[in-house]
Formats: sequence, structure tokens, C-alpha cells
Amino acid sequence: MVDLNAYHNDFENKWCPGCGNFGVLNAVKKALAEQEIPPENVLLVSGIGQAAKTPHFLNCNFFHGLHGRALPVAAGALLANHDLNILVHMGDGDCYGEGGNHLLAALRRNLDVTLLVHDNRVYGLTKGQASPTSRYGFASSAQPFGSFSDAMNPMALALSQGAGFIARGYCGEVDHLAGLIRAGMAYPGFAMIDIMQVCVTYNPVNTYSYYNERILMIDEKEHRADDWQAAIHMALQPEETIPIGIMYQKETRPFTSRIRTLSDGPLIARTRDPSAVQAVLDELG
Amino acid sequence: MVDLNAYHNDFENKWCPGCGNFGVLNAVKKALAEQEIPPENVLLVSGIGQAAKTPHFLNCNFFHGLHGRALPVAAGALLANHDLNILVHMGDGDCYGEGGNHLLAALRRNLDVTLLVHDNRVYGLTKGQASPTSRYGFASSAQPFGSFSDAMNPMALALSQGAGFIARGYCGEVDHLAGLIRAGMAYPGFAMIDIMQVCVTYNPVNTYSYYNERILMIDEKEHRADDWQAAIHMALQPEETIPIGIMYQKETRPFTSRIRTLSDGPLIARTRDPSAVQAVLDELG
Amino acid sequence: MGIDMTVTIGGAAGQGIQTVGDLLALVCHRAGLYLMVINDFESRIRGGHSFMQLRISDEPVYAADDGIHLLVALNRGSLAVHAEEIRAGGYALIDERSEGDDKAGEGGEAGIAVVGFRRLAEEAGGRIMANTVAAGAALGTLGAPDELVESVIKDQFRDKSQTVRDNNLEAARMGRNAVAEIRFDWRLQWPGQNPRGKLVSGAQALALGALAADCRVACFYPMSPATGVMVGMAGYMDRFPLVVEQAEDEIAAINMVIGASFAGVRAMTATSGGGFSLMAEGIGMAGITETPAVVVNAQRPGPATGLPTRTAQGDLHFVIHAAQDEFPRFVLAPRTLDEGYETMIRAFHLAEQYQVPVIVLVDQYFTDSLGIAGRKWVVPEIVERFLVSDAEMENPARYRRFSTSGSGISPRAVPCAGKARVMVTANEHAEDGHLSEAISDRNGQMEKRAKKMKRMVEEMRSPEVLHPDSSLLLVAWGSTCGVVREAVMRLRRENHDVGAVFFSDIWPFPAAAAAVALSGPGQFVMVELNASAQLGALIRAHTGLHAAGAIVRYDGRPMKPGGLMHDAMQYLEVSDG
Amino acid sequence: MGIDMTVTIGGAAGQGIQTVGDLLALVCHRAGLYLMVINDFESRIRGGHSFMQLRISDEPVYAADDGIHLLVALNRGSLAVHAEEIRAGGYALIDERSEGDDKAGEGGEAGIAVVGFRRLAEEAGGRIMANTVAAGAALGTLGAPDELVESVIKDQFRDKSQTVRDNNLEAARMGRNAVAEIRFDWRLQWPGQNPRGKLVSGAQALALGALAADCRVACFYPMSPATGVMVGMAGYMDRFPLVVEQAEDEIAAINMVIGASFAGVRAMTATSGGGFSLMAEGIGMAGITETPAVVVNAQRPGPATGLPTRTAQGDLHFVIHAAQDEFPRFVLAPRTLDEGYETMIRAFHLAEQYQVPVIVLVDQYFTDSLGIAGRKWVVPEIVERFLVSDAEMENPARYRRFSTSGSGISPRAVPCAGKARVMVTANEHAEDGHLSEAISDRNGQMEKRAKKMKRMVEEMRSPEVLHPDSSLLLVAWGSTCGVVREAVMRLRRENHDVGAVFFSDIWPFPAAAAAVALSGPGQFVMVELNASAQLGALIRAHTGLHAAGAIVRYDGRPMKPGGLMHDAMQYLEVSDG
Ligand SMILES: Cc1ncc(C[n+]2csc(CCOP(=O)(O)OP(=O)(O)O)c2C)c(N)n1
Ligand SMILES: Cc1ncc(C[n+]2csc(CCOP(=O)(O)OP(=O)(O)O)c2C)c(N)n1
Ligand code: SF4
Ligand code: SF4
Ligand SMILES: [Mg+2]
Ligand SMILES: [Mg+2]
Repeated sequence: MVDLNAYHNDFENKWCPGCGNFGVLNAVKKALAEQEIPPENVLLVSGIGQAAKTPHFLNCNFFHGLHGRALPVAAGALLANHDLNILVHMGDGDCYGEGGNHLLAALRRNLDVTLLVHDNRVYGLTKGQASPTSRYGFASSAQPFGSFSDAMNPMALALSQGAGFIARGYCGEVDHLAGLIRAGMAYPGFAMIDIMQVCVTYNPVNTYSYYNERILMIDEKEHRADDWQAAIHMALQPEETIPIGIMYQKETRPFTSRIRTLSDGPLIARTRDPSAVQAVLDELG
Repeated sequence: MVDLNAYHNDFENKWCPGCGNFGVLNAVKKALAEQEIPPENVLLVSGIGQAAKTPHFLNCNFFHGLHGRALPVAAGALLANHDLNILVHMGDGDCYGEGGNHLLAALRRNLDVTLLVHDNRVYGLTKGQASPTSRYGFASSAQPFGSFSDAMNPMALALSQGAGFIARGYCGEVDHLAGLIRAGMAYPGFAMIDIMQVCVTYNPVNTYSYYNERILMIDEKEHRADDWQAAIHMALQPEETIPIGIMYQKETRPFTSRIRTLSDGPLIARTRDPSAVQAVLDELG
Repeated sequence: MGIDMTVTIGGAAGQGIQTVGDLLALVCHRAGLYLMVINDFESRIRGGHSFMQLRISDEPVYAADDGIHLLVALNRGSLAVHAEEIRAGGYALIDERSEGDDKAGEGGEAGIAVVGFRRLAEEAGGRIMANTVAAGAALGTLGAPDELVESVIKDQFRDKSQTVRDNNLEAARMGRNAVAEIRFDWRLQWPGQNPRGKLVSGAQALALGALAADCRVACFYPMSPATGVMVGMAGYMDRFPLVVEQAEDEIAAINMVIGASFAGVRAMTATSGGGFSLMAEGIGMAGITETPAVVVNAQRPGPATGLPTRTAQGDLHFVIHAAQDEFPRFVLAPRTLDEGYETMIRAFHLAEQYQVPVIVLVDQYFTDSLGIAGRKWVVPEIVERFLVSDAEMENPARYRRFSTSGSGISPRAVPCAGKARVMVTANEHAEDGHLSEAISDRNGQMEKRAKKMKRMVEEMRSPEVLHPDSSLLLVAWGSTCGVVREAVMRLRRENHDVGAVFFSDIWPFPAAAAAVALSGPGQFVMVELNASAQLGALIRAHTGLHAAGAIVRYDGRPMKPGGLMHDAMQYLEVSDG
Repeated sequence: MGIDMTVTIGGAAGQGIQTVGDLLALVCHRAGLYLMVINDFESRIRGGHSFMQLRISDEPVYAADDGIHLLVALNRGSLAVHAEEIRAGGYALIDERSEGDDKAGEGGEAGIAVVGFRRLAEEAGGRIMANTVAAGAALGTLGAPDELVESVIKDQFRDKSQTVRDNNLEAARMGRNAVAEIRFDWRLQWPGQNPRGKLVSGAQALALGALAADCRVACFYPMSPATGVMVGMAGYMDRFPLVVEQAEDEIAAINMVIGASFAGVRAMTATSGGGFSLMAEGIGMAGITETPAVVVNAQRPGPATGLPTRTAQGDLHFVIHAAQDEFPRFVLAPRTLDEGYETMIRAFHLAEQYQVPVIVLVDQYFTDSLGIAGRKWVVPEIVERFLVSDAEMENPARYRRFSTSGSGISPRAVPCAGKARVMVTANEHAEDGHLSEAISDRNGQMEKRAKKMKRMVEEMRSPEVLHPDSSLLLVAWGSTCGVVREAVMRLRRENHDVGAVFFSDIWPFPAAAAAVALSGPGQFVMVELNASAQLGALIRAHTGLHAAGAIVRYDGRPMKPGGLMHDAMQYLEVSDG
């Protein structure tokens, strides 16, 4: 195992003390170390928000782009070089709000990246507005009379669209989360991990104690990962308990293996052949 | 019943002869006539595409806007005047491609409009590229080696997000479709109707005979509309048969009834009170 | 000018800088003093270094100033950051050291008073009141009358329990007592007058203007520094026919606004550059469908995510040209709080009168700063809607939404309000609203839309000119006019021959008025918060007049009079000499 | 000029206008004639009226012309539409009447030959070949040599069965025989030479240029008239290290391009105005992250959905200013097919050399028209990548992607290619790539980026000038230069003292070269396909020179020499007189 410190950098962390993102950060380090992926071989891609700052706090390559747009950036990078190890960090607003359309497309592509949604059910960086996963009635400065929308159900969404790796993690269970990330990275295809992440500043509803009282680790023996019915049941159940773990997993065909061109190796590694272009031009007379 | 001709206008139709959109158009007329909604009391909102041209061929009010953006336009109109009868016409590219994020939001809002997706599984107006509902491998000028993405499953998507009215129609069954539209308009909340619409020009796969061989009307006696499990089963079943009808229906709380302000009547009908503004200003000293 | 001093409250994000600052501002406001309060945030929620800076005066002030008279350092780091800015004779109030304090910050040349913010708060009833102690100490140093301080605290905590209120009063008192010994050179003469106006932020001024203009639908996606405008409206949903709805993204927001406006109510959105980018196509749709829409763009430095919590004026060219092809629009850049309120009323009026999008172009400095709005804010008795109904039509069945006859402004009806069918498309269209590719329809509609520009330019207010005959005119727009005004006043006091030209109405460009304003005997120099002096380029393109130079900043910070005066001197020396 | 004639094929969308036109074009091309083929589509798939127009000449032609020598009317409606354009002595070939024909269209003053397109096709083996009959008839009227026609048909149907091939040959022959009696005044002298170059569309020229430039990832969302560029590349995915992927929307497309480019390959997208609007924020991200990106904007009339299948040059100001705040970019507007190919190679080169977005600004007229590209298309032996690797760094662990030392162009490495960490953010950042709000970092990066502009402007090619000493210069950019060239040639033949200035490199604006080009003794007049003469405004803003006027069109149709000459005369009369 690579030393955890190898993933550490000296860039000043900008999260609130006690923020659930620290748990996620530690889980990522752990997962990478356990897989012995040296930091220089990791590419982190993120949108904009508190979650999306994660890459700055790891000693890896990163592209920290626009609010909502991490998945297409990751897709482009993957097309250029499908040997990359890509982790995508997004917030719930980032991924399910502004970036919702890209999530739908990533599911359709079965984009072979691991998506970590730091789901704190609130817009953290912009100071606490309701997010797509905030519950109906969630009150904030921008929603003084409560949010008028129902919460999105990301797990059920992914299940409905045939996703092959769907997991839920919790920032308070770092080792468990590290395991999910490892499994997600090992999965050939789109691995979606929705992480219950506590925002100690703007979400007074979904606190550590809220989760600690409800979290239930999925028992691999009881729950067969390829049982879709059981998975959808879990995804839709009322939040009296919150199962965490791999909800669903099946074999699928990852995006980059669907594209014939890529079977000859990553685009970035291919050599250019000017004579092939000349041949095309010659065909035109 | 209002005379069907009341919905007719003289604007030249721009669809290909034989296009499935004609069936949809006729079903809409029929549904409106049966409900006795005079044409001047109907607002049609659409995006851009062949489907989205539908409003031009009806003698109603309409807003034919931008590709992908019909749902937010409809949402705005509804906020202004929630007494409006709004039908939203979109193509599959329009609604599930460019506009995917707005569909997710309309589901979360439970936006009280009736959405008709003319789902021809292809981009018609732009000459035949793969759409989000095109099957994996669908070949076209833009996808000469086939589409690399799996098809979206719109019915399952809506089911996964708690939608309260989900139906599938077929352009070849006009009366049946008219019934669905009527039911959708009567439903208080978001009514989503995905219509199997044949594109005779660009989709050689999903033809009239393709559907005629597979279509199966949902028997209201056999299938209880409030049986979510049965509905998701239908939505996910392989396309050997294609059930049409109301897949799922339950009571929900429509968007405009969630907003306290609107309980005093449509915004457009409220009177302005300058003294109330003055009172606010006076509070600031 | 008698009183003119700056109090800075520094600390980490989340430490409650705002609580301290608000108390100080409220006390000064109530005492009849003038204020200019700027907020300097980092894009984070906790930690780092933020500050709030209050310039307090007995005359109107138009900008934040350099130098600090009194620093309230909520942590030691703040002392380190600001030590050098403290004027000789100034003071820093700091907390007693305690565990977890960072090591930095040991003073400088200022007087330092160690006050046990946290310790005294605990004595008063709880650590949470450390900020009240700090505020009490600061106000004590300034010599604020006790009754005034107490009345403000009572009001601030009026929704809390009696105990909370009492504890805070006690905390403030303890803070004051702790500084009783300090002899502060700028101890204020408290005028004890009535407030000089409303104490509001720019965001509030815009929100209230929208309310006064009868805006009924506001849709937005949160984005600093524009969110405050929407938050400023949301709280009134229970008292007005108003819905403020958070959209799934900015594209939805602008489309919702257009939908609401089409259906017949006044509607708006507010965003910053990134969101405005996403709205470009929608703004074009407002253009071709001739649907009124008011869009506030509160600028921050870019490109892209840029500096989310800082200020800039870099989007001027972009907002004028955003969206493919050409269509008429207004761009208005209010300079002051009063003008912010009035501009919103005007924006809605112009949007409906001309059936065009109106962009209100402000910036983080404008929206996040507080000040005293001194003008009376008039609430229009009537807002004109410029709508037609069946009754006004010869034959509603023949209603043509995009009729080309007449002034260029077609009759706008509301859908489902009568027999007239309202048919609208974002494709090019015939007069009846159906899509059309006919050359005659295309040209007819393009020319009809273009025709509006002629009348629109007449709506533009001429730039304000100070001392037109000066040898140097400083030219600014929007919120930057404040600091220029301040600098010009000071330079003139030093006998420099300098004036200013201030633009708030920018598009359609008031070329004739600009040429008059800029054709004085002297030269003119642009002062803008963008790299290329974008207004300068507009002036050049539309009047042929060239600025002699440009004083620009793009560091995201508000411009201060000192630096501006320094840079202006470079031009003055030439012209003076 | 010997040969110069226009053949128009008109019909309903879906009738196979393209099949007829392509056969004609291929035959002319193979015979060594020059061609300019424009397509006039409605935004629909079936019905309505569309046409394809071939101008055929034995000398290079630069624009479509007015007047029709030979009309092939696939339906009666087309005859009605075009009858008045047919020159005296011209001919119209029409089908026999049959059921379902619309009633319109009974000739005019042209000669009319009724040919049984459908009947003869049935005789030859099937109605589907009606278009081949029509092509045969048209080519027969033009006197095309049989062997030539047959060789082209054989090639066109080479992937089909022998029977299909033979039936089509027969159909063409029957068409020719049916017109054997016609005495057509402009019957061509068939030169029987080798082709004068490649017969390609503008979209193809751009696609092939991108291929030659080693573009490896192309992401797009379909949008007329840009889709052809992407379709033109997609077919080569099996022969090149190239992936063409349809994105879920334009926002995704530009972000995918940036992701691919960041990860190390050349990448591009193509769209039209509405899609470009949605890409604005992404283009800003390319700007601040200094990621190369090539974006083709094929313009159509707007605003918003506008006229989807028609042409315009209305986006110039928008693409120059798109996205919040300021950053360097290139805008290149190729004028010809040859230049289209070369511009793409240059665009990718410049994008990587300067680490900036490059916008290639074309239009529907450019992408959808076919012509003969006469220059040799060079495939660069090497494409320079301007990348650094660990080996070139002193210490890869200290690699700073956004180093401010040096020329303004920071060293660009590829992620996961060595020890160097590549850290990139769309926030403002420090040299190492981490986000930073420090004034020094902000100013450092802004100034570094701005510095590139100095060198970028030196890359700009000067406008081409024809007859600089003329009393009137017509000034155009992009594809409109063709028709201006044609008009100038004709006007000079009529002894008018007129010249032209042609811009293809537009941003950073080559102000010095423009001033030289426009400072001749005469006056200049803008010729643009937009309402306000946008290039004229740029010229004014950057050189202070004023156009004497502007000849503009915004009707969505390509400009023709006749109308342009007519409008130009207005200025010439003044200067001639
Ligand atoms: C186009 C655009 N719109 C809005 C924003 C402002 N913005 C920044 S982060 C954010 C939301 C943050 O919420 P989330 O994605 O849940 O992340 P968190 O901060 O909670 O981790 C928003 C709206 C932006 N940067 N860009
Ligand atoms: C922003 C934007 N992108 C792309 C287009 C081009 N466009 C017009 S219609 C269409 C897709 C049509 O497909 P669909 O929505 O399925 O409708 P259909 O024509 O099949 O009914 C596209 C891509 C556009 N008008 N605007
Ligand atoms: S605001 Fe919430 S999500 Fe953001 S850093 Fe603080 S605790 Fe974490
Ligand atoms: S292209 Fe397809 S969807 Fe469009 S009108 Fe023709 S048949 Fe209908
Ligand atoms: Mg969040
Ligand atoms: Mg479709």
C-alpha cells in the first residue's frame, strides 16, 4: 500500500471544521493508497462547489472546471486517453441540479469513470439554498417558505436507467466509503457513488446524528448486488433507515469499449499518419 | 363536444406525408374537443424540432421557443397564470436530450402541465441523427458506426422519481391517444405521455409495422394504475411487446398548489397595491 | 468635512464579522451619520480572512477609503493583515489570546487594546456573544451614546427572548467598559440627528425596486454576487402577489422568466457572468419574440468561475452583444443605491414599453455594499402595462401579435385572455406569429425590431458631467462612479483642474450626449474595473473620441480614492504642467 | 469569359433535388469546368420549395449569379417560383402533369420542354429513377458528352448492383433523348479537360482540414448548418485515431472538447449561434484554463431559432465578446474552400501555440455550398504540439502549469504522463494551478494571458486588397468576399473605379494592416450579411476610419452580384461624378 501521505498536499483546506467532506477526502486517499495508484497517475475532475474543491486537497492531477460540467470534461479526457484513472467529484447541486443532463448522458454512455457525489442536500458554497436532494419544504434564505420541489432520488434514477454500479456511502464511515470507491474504480463502467455528506453549516436537518441514527450497512450476504428488485426497494424506502454500500452491480459494456477506434489504444498514444490523410484527399481528385 | 374543425387552422403543414405526428395532432384535437375546451383557452408550449412545430397546426395560443426549453417556459407561464390549460409538445431530442435537466426538474416540481413527447427515436428536423431514445447501435449519417449510447428509458425515469401520471401512447392509435391526453389534462399534477411516433423518413427501425406488431393496450382491469411494481415492470420489459396506456397514476400535490402565494388566485389576476410596497419601504426607515 | 473615518472588522469567515459590522452600521445610521460599508469575502464559508469596512462620515460618502482608524480584529490573523493600514493614532481592538489562536499578528504602530471578547461574553451569558462584546467595545471607542447602542441592540434582538436581549445588552456594556480608558483621536461627535436615509445594500435596493415595479415572478439559479437580489425578494412572497422560484439552472431561469412574461406578468432573473453566458440564447429569444424580460447581471471577475466573491466590470461588451444576430436591448448600470431602486422600476417599464430584454448591469461591489440611500423612494401609483385586450381590437380573430404597421412596437396581448390568439415563435415569423421563411416577413420583422432602437436611444439619460471645463475628465460607469466622484472632490480640493463624466445608461449607446459630454476643452481618461477599458472602446466606436488613457483595475477589489488619485495625477501633471 | 451559365434544380424537399444536382456537378467537375453550387433549403424535410443552383463556368467563379439559363423543375410549383428568373432564350425542363401536381406554374417566357421524368423512369425500371431521367435531360440539353455522363453515373452507383447501375444509365439516356430536339442557346463547349480541383462543400473542406490537423476528438450537438462539418468527419473514424461523439447538448460538447484537449489530444466542436450561446461559458473556461479548443460557428440568421437553414453573418461581435470578462481568442473567417481547409490547420496550430480558443466563423452559405477548390491541399508532415514533458523540466515535482515567467505562454504538460502534476482550475489561480484570490496571482495571470494578445495580433494575416487606389473600396469578410470579388470584376469591366478589401483574420483585430488597407485615396463601403455592418463597427473602433456606407442584407439569402452592383453604383455615381 502506498503511504497515505503521498496523496497529501500543502494547499490550505477551505472547508469548515467538521465538514463531512473531510471524511470523503480521507476515504479517497485510503482507496487510492490501497489500490497502490501513485498520485501522479490519478486524474480528478470536478465541477464547482465545496465538494468540487476536493481535488485541490489531493496531490494529484486535476481539472476543476465549471459548475455542473465535470462529467463532460471527464468524458472528453477519457476519449483522449482511456487509460486514465478518473475520479469525478461533484456536489449534489453540481451533479443533480446544474449538471443533471450530463448525468443522464453519462448513464446512457456508461462512462467508465467513478462519480462521487458529495450529497449534503444543500448548496454549500453559495450559502445554503435548497438543492435537488433537499427535502420538500427545506427552508433557507432563498426558500424562506420552504422548497416547493420534491427531492430527487439519485439511486432510483440510476437504477431506472440500467446503471451497472450504484452505491451509497456515508462521510462518517470512512473505511466503508473507501471500500466503495475502490470497488467503483475497479468496476469497468460508470460507477456512481452518492455520499451522504454532512454540511455542518447550512443543513440543520441532515446532521451526523441524523445519519448515525439511520445508517445501515448493506450486508453482502443478505443483499445480492445483482438483485435489481431489492435494490430499487432500498432506493425507494422511506428514510427511517438509510442503507449504505453497493446497492446494485452487474456487468455492462463500458463506453470506451464500445468505440472501435479505441480498441487500438488510447487516442493520445496513436501515431499520426499524414499519408493516410493524403490518401483521403486524393480520393477527392 | 366542440367541433374538431374549431382547432384547425390554415397554416401550411410542414411534416412529411405519413409522418406519425399527424396522428398526434389529430389526437390532440380530439382530446380538446371532447373536453370542450375552446381553442382560445388552450396554450401550447413547445421546443424546437418537428414535434415542436405542432402548435402551428392548431388554432390555439402558443409559444414555440428554443430547442429543449419548453418545460421552463411552461413553468413560467403557469406561475403567471395557473388557470391556463397548458399542453407541452416536445421531441425526444428536445425533451430527453437538450432539455433533460428540465424534465428532471419538472418531475421534482410536479409541474401541473401535460407533456406530450413525440418520441420518434431520432432527430427528425436535423435530418436523422441518433436521439436519446435511439437504440444502441442506431446508425445514421452522424453515427455511421452506430450510436455508442444506450437508449434512455423515459417511463422508468419518471417512475423512479415519483411521478404521478405516466402514460405511453402510439401515433397509430389516435382515439386511444386522445383518451390519454384527456386523462393527462384532467390529472392535477405533471402528466407525462411518451408517444411512440413514427418517423417515416429517418427512422427505418421503429416503423408503423414495428409498432403495430408490438403494441398492446393496457387493460385497465388487469393492470391497476396505482401498482408501481407492475408499472416499473412494464417500463423495463424488453420490446417484444410495447404496452400503451396509463402505466401509473397516483394522487400527488401539484406544483402550483404548493405555493401559498398562488392560493389567492393567479398572479396575473391579482391587483397591485402600491401602499403595501410603501409599507415595506417605510420599515426601512 | 468633519467626520470621516474607517472602521474595519476583520476575522475568519464564519466568525460573525457581519454581526459586529451590522451593529455598528445600525448605530451610525440611527445617529444620522452617513456610511459606506464594503464586504470583502473569500469564496469559502469558514476560515481564511474576510473583512467588513465601514466608512463613517457626517457628509455623504461615495466610496470606501484607504487607511483604517479603528480595527476590530476578531482573530490575530486579521491584525497581521491590516496592521499596516492602521493610521498613526489609530487603534486595534483584539481579543485575549487563547488556545487555537494563530500565531501571527503582533500589532504594528497602532495602539492596541486587548479586550476579552470571548471571556467577557462568557461572563455576560455565553461565548456566542463575543461579537456583541466586540461591537460594544468598538462603539465605546467611538464614543457612541449608550442609549443609542442599547436601542439598536434591543431592536436587533427583538424576536429573541428577554434573556437573550438582556445578555446582549450586558455584553455590549462590558465591551464598552473594557475600552473606557482608551483615548481615541477620532472619537466621534455624535450628531444625534435623524437617519439620513435608508440603510440598505445594493442587492436590497434592486429587490425593492423590483417589488415597487410589480415584478411577480422571479426565477434564478444561485450565483454570487447576484443571489442577494433574489433573497431580497423571496421574503416578501407572503405579502405580495410574487413567486420567487429557484430554477434547475440558469437556462431554465431565463426561460421561466420569458414564459411568465409572455403569460402576462412582470418577471425577472438575476445572475452573474457564468449564468449570464448560459442565458444568452434565452435573451435572444426574448429579442425575437419581443417578450419583456429584466435580467440583472451582477458582475464578478472571470473568465469562467474566476473570483466568485469579488468585483469587476468586465462583462460590458458581452452583455451588449450576447446571443447570435442582432436585436434591440437596453443595458442600464445604476451608480448608487437610489439609482438602483429607480433603475429597476425603469427597467420593467422600458422592457414592457419596448418589448425587449433589459439588462441591469451591476457588480459585487454594488450588490454587497451597504450605504445610506438618501433620496425619497417613490412607489409608482400605476405601472403601465402596454398590453392590448380583445376590447381594443377591431377583430380579435385577426389579431396579429407582430404587426409591422405603426411605430415598430406591435400590440402585445396575453394568451387565453380573450378571443385573440397569441402566437409566438422563436423562429423568424410572419405578422401573425407563425414561422415564416419569406424574405418579406424576415425583412419586415428585422426592420420593425430595429426601428425600436431609434426611440430607445431617446430614452437614454445623458451622462452626468462634473466640471465639464476641466483639463481632465475622468470617465466611469456604474458603481465605479462613486470612487471617481470622491477622487475628483479631493483632487479639486487640492486645486487640480479635474472633472468627471458618469454613465449609467449605456445601451443603446447615447452617442450624441456622450459626444457633448466629452467634447470639453480637456482630455478624458477612462476609469474602469476591466482590463481593456470597455466603455472607452464604446465611446471610441460611437463618437470617434479617444480617451487619453485608462486607469483600470481587474484585481477584483473595489477601487479606492487614494490609488485612483495617484494614477490620475499622472495625467494631471501633464495637463497641469 | 466563355462559359458562364446557371442551372437551377427546383422542387419540394425530399424530391431528390440533391441527386440531380450532384450528377450535374460531378459531370461538370470531371469535364474541367468551374462550379459554384448553392443550396436553398427550407427548414422542413418534405414539401415546400427548395432548390439547388449551379453556376458553371470555364473560369473560376466566386458567387452564385442572378438569372437562370436552365431550370429543372421537379414539380410545377418550382416553375412558378423561378419562371421570372429564366433568361430569354432559357429553358425549363418539366415533368408531365400527373395527379397530385399542384396547379401553379404554367411557364412564362422561357422555352419549356415537357419530359416524362416519372414515366420514363418507370420505363427504365422504376419511378425512383425520375431524378436520373431529369439529370440526363439537363445534361443532354447542355450537350454533355455521353461517355462523361455514363462514367459519372457508373461511379455514383458503384456500390449498387449491376441492374441498378444499368437502369440508371438507361434512365439518363432516356432523359437525354427526350431533349434531343431542344436547341439551347447556351449549349456548352465541353472542354474535356482534367478537373480543376476538388469538388467539395465548405463543410467538407473544414472537416478535411481538421483531419489533416490531427484532430482526434470531435464532439457536437446537431445544429444546422454546422452538422455537415461533424458528419464530414464521422465517416473517417474507422481510418484515423478519431472519435466523433454526439453530445447531450452543446454545453457538454464544449466541455468534452476541453476535457479531451486538456488530456492531450486536439479536439473541436461545430455549432451555430444558438449552440454557440450555450458554449459561451465553456469558451471562457478554455480562456482561463488556457486549454486549446477549436470551435466552428456556422452562422444562420437569428436571433434565437431564427431561420435555421439560411445564411447570415450576424454573430461577429458576439463571438468576439462571448463569455464574461476578457481573455485572448482568435476569430478566423475563411473566405473560400481552399482557405477553409487551411484555416482549420491553422486554427489547431494557433490554439495550441497560444493555448487559447479559436473560433472559425463561417455561415450556411459557406458550409452548404459546393465548389471547386483549386489550390493544392497540403497535409502538414508534422503538427507541432507545444507540449512539455517531464524530461524537459528541471524538476517535474515543481512543475507550474501557469508559470508567469517568460513570454506569457506557460508550459503545457499532459496529465498522468509523468511525475509532473497538471493542476487546472476555472477559478482564478496561482502559477501552480491551485485556486487563489491573491491580488498578485490575479494580476499575474490576467497580465500573462493579456500578454499573448500582442503576439497573437502578429499572427493575423492582413486583409487582401484589390485595386487599392480605387475611388471606392468594397469591404467584406468571410464568405461574402466571393460575391464582392465577382461584383468588383464586373464593375471594373464596366469601367468603374472600384476595388475591394477582404478580411479573413478578424480577431485580434489587425488594426494596423486594416488602416493601411483602408487608407487609400477613395472611400470605403461595408458589404455584410448583418443589419449593422459589424465589421464596419470594428474598423471604426480600432482604426478610427469610417465607412462611407454599408450594403447589408439580413434576409438569409446569399448575396448575388447583380444586387450588390446595383447598390454599389449608388456610391460609384457619387465618386464617378
Ligand atoms: C453557471 C454557474 N451557476 C451558478 C454558480 C454558483 N454556484 C457555485 S457552487 C454552487 C452550488 C453548490 O452546491 P453543491 O453543488 O451542492 O456543492 P456544495 O457546495 O454543497 O458542495 C453554485 C450554485 C456557478 N459557479 N456557475
Ligand atoms: C440550441 C440548439 N441546438 C440544436 C438545435 C438544432 N435542432 C433543431 S431540432 C433538433 C432535434 C430534433 O429532434 P427531436 O427533438 O427528437 O424532434 P423531431 O424533429 O424528431 O420531432 C435539433 C438538434 C437548435 N435548434 N438549438
Ligand atoms: S458549508 Fe457545508 S459543505 Fe461547505 S465546507 Fe462548510 S460544512 Fe462543508
Ligand atoms: S422527418 Fe420524420 S418526424 Fe419529421 S416530419 Fe418527416 S416523418 Fe415526421
Ligand atoms: Mg451540496
Ligand atoms: Mg425526435
